[in-house]
Amino acid sequence: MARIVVDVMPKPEILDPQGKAIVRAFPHQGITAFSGVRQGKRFELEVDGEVTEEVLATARHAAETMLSNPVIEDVVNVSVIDNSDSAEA
Amino acid sequence: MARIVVDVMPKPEILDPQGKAIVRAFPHQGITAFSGVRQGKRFELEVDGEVTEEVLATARHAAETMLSNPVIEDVVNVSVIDNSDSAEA
Amino acid sequence: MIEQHESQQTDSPQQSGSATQEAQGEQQFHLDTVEHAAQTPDTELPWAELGLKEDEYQKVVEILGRRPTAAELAMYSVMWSEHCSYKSSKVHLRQFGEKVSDEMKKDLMVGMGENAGVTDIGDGWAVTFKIESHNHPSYVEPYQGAATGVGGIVRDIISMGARPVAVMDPLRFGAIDHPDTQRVVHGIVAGVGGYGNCLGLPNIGGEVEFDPCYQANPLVNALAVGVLRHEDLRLANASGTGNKVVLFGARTGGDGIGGASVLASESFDDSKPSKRPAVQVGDPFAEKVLIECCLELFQAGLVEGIQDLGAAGISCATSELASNGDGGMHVDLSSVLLRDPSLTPGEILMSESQERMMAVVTPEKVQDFEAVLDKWEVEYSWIGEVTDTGRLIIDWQGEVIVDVDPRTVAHDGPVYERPYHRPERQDAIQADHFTGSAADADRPSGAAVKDAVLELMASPNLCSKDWVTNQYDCYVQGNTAMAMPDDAGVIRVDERTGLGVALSTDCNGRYAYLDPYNGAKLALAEAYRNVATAGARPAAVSDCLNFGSPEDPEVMWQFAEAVRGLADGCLEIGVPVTGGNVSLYNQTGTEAIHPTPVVALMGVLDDVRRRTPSGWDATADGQAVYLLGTTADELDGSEWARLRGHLGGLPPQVDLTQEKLLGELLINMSRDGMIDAAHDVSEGGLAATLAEMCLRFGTGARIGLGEVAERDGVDEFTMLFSESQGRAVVSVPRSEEVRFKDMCTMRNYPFARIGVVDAVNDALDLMGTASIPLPELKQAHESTLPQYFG
Amino acid sequence: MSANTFEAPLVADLSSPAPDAALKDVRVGIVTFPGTLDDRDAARAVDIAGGTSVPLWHADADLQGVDAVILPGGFSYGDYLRAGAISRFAPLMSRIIDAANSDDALPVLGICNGFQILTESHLLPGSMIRNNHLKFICRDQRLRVENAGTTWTADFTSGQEIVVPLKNNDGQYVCDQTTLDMLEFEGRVAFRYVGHNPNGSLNDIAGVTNARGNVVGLMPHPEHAVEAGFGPDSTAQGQVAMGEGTDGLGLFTSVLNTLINGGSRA
Ligand SMILES: Nc1ncnc2c1ncn2[C@@H]1O[C@H](COP(=O)(O)OP(=O)(O)O)[C@@H](O)[C@H]1O
Ligand SMILES: [Mg+2]
Repeated sequence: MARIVVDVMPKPEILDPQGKAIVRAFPHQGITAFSGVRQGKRFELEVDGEVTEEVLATARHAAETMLSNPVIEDVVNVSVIDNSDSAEA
Repeated sequence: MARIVVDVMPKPEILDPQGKAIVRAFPHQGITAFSGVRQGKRFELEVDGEVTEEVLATARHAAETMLSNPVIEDVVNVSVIDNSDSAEA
Repeated sequence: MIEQHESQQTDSPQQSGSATQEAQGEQQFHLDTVEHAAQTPDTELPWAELGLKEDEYQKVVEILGRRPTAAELAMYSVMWSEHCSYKSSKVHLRQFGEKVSDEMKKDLMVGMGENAGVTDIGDGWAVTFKIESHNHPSYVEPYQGAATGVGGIVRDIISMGARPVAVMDPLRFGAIDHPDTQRVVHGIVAGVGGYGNCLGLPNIGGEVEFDPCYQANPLVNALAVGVLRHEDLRLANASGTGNKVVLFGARTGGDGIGGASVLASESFDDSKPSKRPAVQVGDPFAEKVLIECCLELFQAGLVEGIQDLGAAGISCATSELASNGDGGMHVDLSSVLLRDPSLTPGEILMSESQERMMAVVTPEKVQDFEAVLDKWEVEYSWIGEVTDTGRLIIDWQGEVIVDVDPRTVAHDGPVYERPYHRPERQDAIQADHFTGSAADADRPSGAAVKDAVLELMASPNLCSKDWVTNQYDCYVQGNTAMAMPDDAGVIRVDERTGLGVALSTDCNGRYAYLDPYNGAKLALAEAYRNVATAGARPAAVSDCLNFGSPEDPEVMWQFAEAVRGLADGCLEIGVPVTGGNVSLYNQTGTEAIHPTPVVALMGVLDDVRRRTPSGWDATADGQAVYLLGTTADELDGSEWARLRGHLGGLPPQVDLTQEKLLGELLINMSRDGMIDAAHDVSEGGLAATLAEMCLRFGTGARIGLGEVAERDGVDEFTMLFSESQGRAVVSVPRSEEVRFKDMCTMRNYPFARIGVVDAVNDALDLMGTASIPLPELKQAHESTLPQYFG
Repeated sequence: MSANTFEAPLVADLSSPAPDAALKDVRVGIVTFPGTLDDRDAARAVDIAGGTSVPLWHADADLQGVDAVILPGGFSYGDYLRAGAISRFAPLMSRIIDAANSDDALPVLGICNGFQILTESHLLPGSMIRNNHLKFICRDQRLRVENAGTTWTADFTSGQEIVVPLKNNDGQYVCDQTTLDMLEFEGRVAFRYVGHNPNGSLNDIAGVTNARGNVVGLMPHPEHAVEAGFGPDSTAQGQVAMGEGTDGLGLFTSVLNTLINGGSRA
């Protein structure tokens, strides 16, 4: 079994209330290294057979039409994870 | 400006209602290539200066203590994105 | 748009700007200062792209005595837009202020024109409520559009000095089976809930209607109601020379200025992002914090004047605050906290970023003010002060970029007398009655009435709205005495006395399509009836007028007629309009939506524990069921006609004197304990009313309509499905029947005993015709929305 | 009631005043975080039950000597990141965690968002994820009190049913199998959904308790079923007049009575 990763992020010009809340909470934990946080989504799509070009194209299509809302989000990555047991480290 | 990416996924043994809903919706869109979907979170932490080992350690610490809940989630990736303008493609 | 503009206008300020920019080194933008504008009178500005008409632009030039700067142009263009200036509707809306009696003004503390009207409800308490549309944004991005719609109306309420206590959401969608309806319904309902639930405001009612005329034009109207002590009333004015002006809440980003990105021509910096988000994303958490923070500020008496930031952002807030006060304000725009540092001054002035407020604070209270904001971790920046110059002056990095009389921006916008005329087809529409039409071929009778009632109660517009309303928190704050699915939402205002308010929003767009004048009156009548059935004394109206394009004379006629009807109606029934909102251009191509003048009515209850539920429960077993009012053949525009695909003829007759009489009866009977349940008759007729009353608590009734049908001279089908006005069904305890009948007789209101509550048989038994088992009725009523939306 | 009530248990000399007056002396702190919604409702519930509610602010470092604490419902920090995730780090939470774990076993009740904060703080096991139907849901919910031995359930009997409102986005209780077995074995499931599992929670779990029974969390909202006229339309006994359901009151009387009758059951 292989997996395809799709990463979706809020568009840069769009307000990201979640990221905002996190970055404002950091200092209370003594974390000051980060000037901004944005929170997006990561999808892992499981493929039973082989990841052909066609499957990848389908993943890209799904990413654009279903996994993201193009009005407020960008698909920033569609790629294959090879090892089936653990995600990239 | 550099960015650190933190990826968090629901633990394999924990139900993922959102992923489940997506994989059930796929066939209605004619998408049949994927046997499972899991939805996690992707955080992008902005670093104003350089990404030192220390900053990376802070990111790992934030990932483990705040950005994920170890009862239900795993941190699957903490890494640096180099180019500052666009995410990895 | 930007490229186009730049290539077209080689002679534009950019040219001279480039030179200046080089000279200034660090300066990122070419600054179109007031001084520069005076020196370069011939510079062409993109007024057309910003939506101004040529004569409007000329008027700006005339007012200023020179060409406007880019920033001034930004302000005038947004403030003179239809949305902000009401330029097409103003001449008609005046009637709401003119057609009022002294009696109607008695309890009015703040009338139309402010952020929201304020009504005195006694004991030192006041209530403010308002309804507003967010239709277009909700079609583009349903979740965020609906969410920010709720957010915006709630800020209007805060800006009066009130604590918001509830929201409502009248919604209109396209055909239930249209593919796009899924997206729109899911997004909008989740958005209304997502924002309202997170703010901790109970949702206490609304509407859901499906009709193809709203395809690609869903209506999202949002109502918020707030309460305040009389002394806490705040108004949007900036008075007291030397007082400080503060902007607080969220940072300013490029939200809502997508269409106006033409202003990017102020800039020469190519790296500047050309894309401004067309969609605003709401942050309900930020707004919740803002509410609590503002209430703490009010309580400590730390603000003199306050204004929410909605449409037209800082342009609107500064010009309105200034023109309502001593008439002058000096603002340094460079101190505005930005989310996107690449914004130009014009864009900052136009930005519609959510969750922001502007306040005026006396210098000695600045420190205390800051302490409260710090406590709530709300960001703020002091951006200027009140002056006595009569001018609104705005600086940007040390240069004056705006110097205007604020009244000319906020109040002296253009006023149009748009041409209108009665559509030619209106006569034909009104002549096409349902009764006797092809659609009226098979009237059910006898046992077939059962299936007819089941079909009606399962239809998209009469089915249970639980799928929607179960996604809304109606409990939060602990003061909800009644909510969905009852006729009105009821909120307790004073925990000691039980004093409270009831609200209902209503409109039947089909009636308004057949006859906009009477359609508006019918909307008022239904809202009035709903509030009165709940046992509350009607006190104030707010409206949200949703129409097509005002540039279409036939739509404009619908609008003019509806406003005239509502204003006349309010005068007849004696309840003032305290504020509202107009949403025009709701159309796709040349097809306008049905005229949809939504009426929101607020009433007062001395003790909310006495509110009347819209159905009977098992303890009412054996109580008598009475119908108040009479029934005529009025099936035009009805739900039954809709089921048969017919829309024509004339809507039901509306007699507001009768409605008022009915209202008084219902209120008095409720107060004196003569009725245990009351439900008005509206869409779907008596059939729907009886079905809903049985379903409310799952308790049946035995009903016989023969006698009353004979009295009214109609057949049983008409009795059940006609939508005649001025009717309500009540259940009366046996011990109260004599008093009940006496009161109806004394007031000369028609009444008829039509049956009894029956807790044993678990059915709505239309005796001699059909018996409908409640489980079957419930199943039909509750399955429709889940079946379509999951 | 001043000073430190944990050192000087209320029981000591409260025999003389009438029981009501004694309840009044029990001070229950209600914590407000930014985004908390049901704090005033929880305070009202405590007051209706006869106790005295004390507002507490998340950023303070002082518990003001309260005898018990309620973390009310709402969307603290907008439920951003995860429900309860950011609030868990509030200064007052450290105090509450310490006091709950101390020998004095401060009674703590987490309702909805409060429950989520308690799991994020690891005062209670497991966690809540999105409802299985992915929608916010507001409904009157039937529950069974499974454990009447906690500080917050002592006025119920085990197996007793109640009806209280439920309203949330993230109400699906999850935990690993070992934890689940442990909770069931030790009788630490405090409340279970009856009739209808509204969100997919494991084993129909609606609320759990810690081992000592002083910390309890549940997703449904007992504070919305304490005042006749403003609650659900039914009780566990069946339908009542509109809004008259007050089945939630028991949680609030439980803590008051437990504190008066001998402190927590540690
Ligand atoms: N979008 C909505 N939000 C909240 N409540 C709603 C909504 N739509 C309908 N309701 C509620 O459902 C009930 C039935 O609606 P409706 O048939 O339009 O009422 P009525 O005919 O009395 O005006 C009312 O209590 C109404 O407030
Ligand atoms: Mg009604």
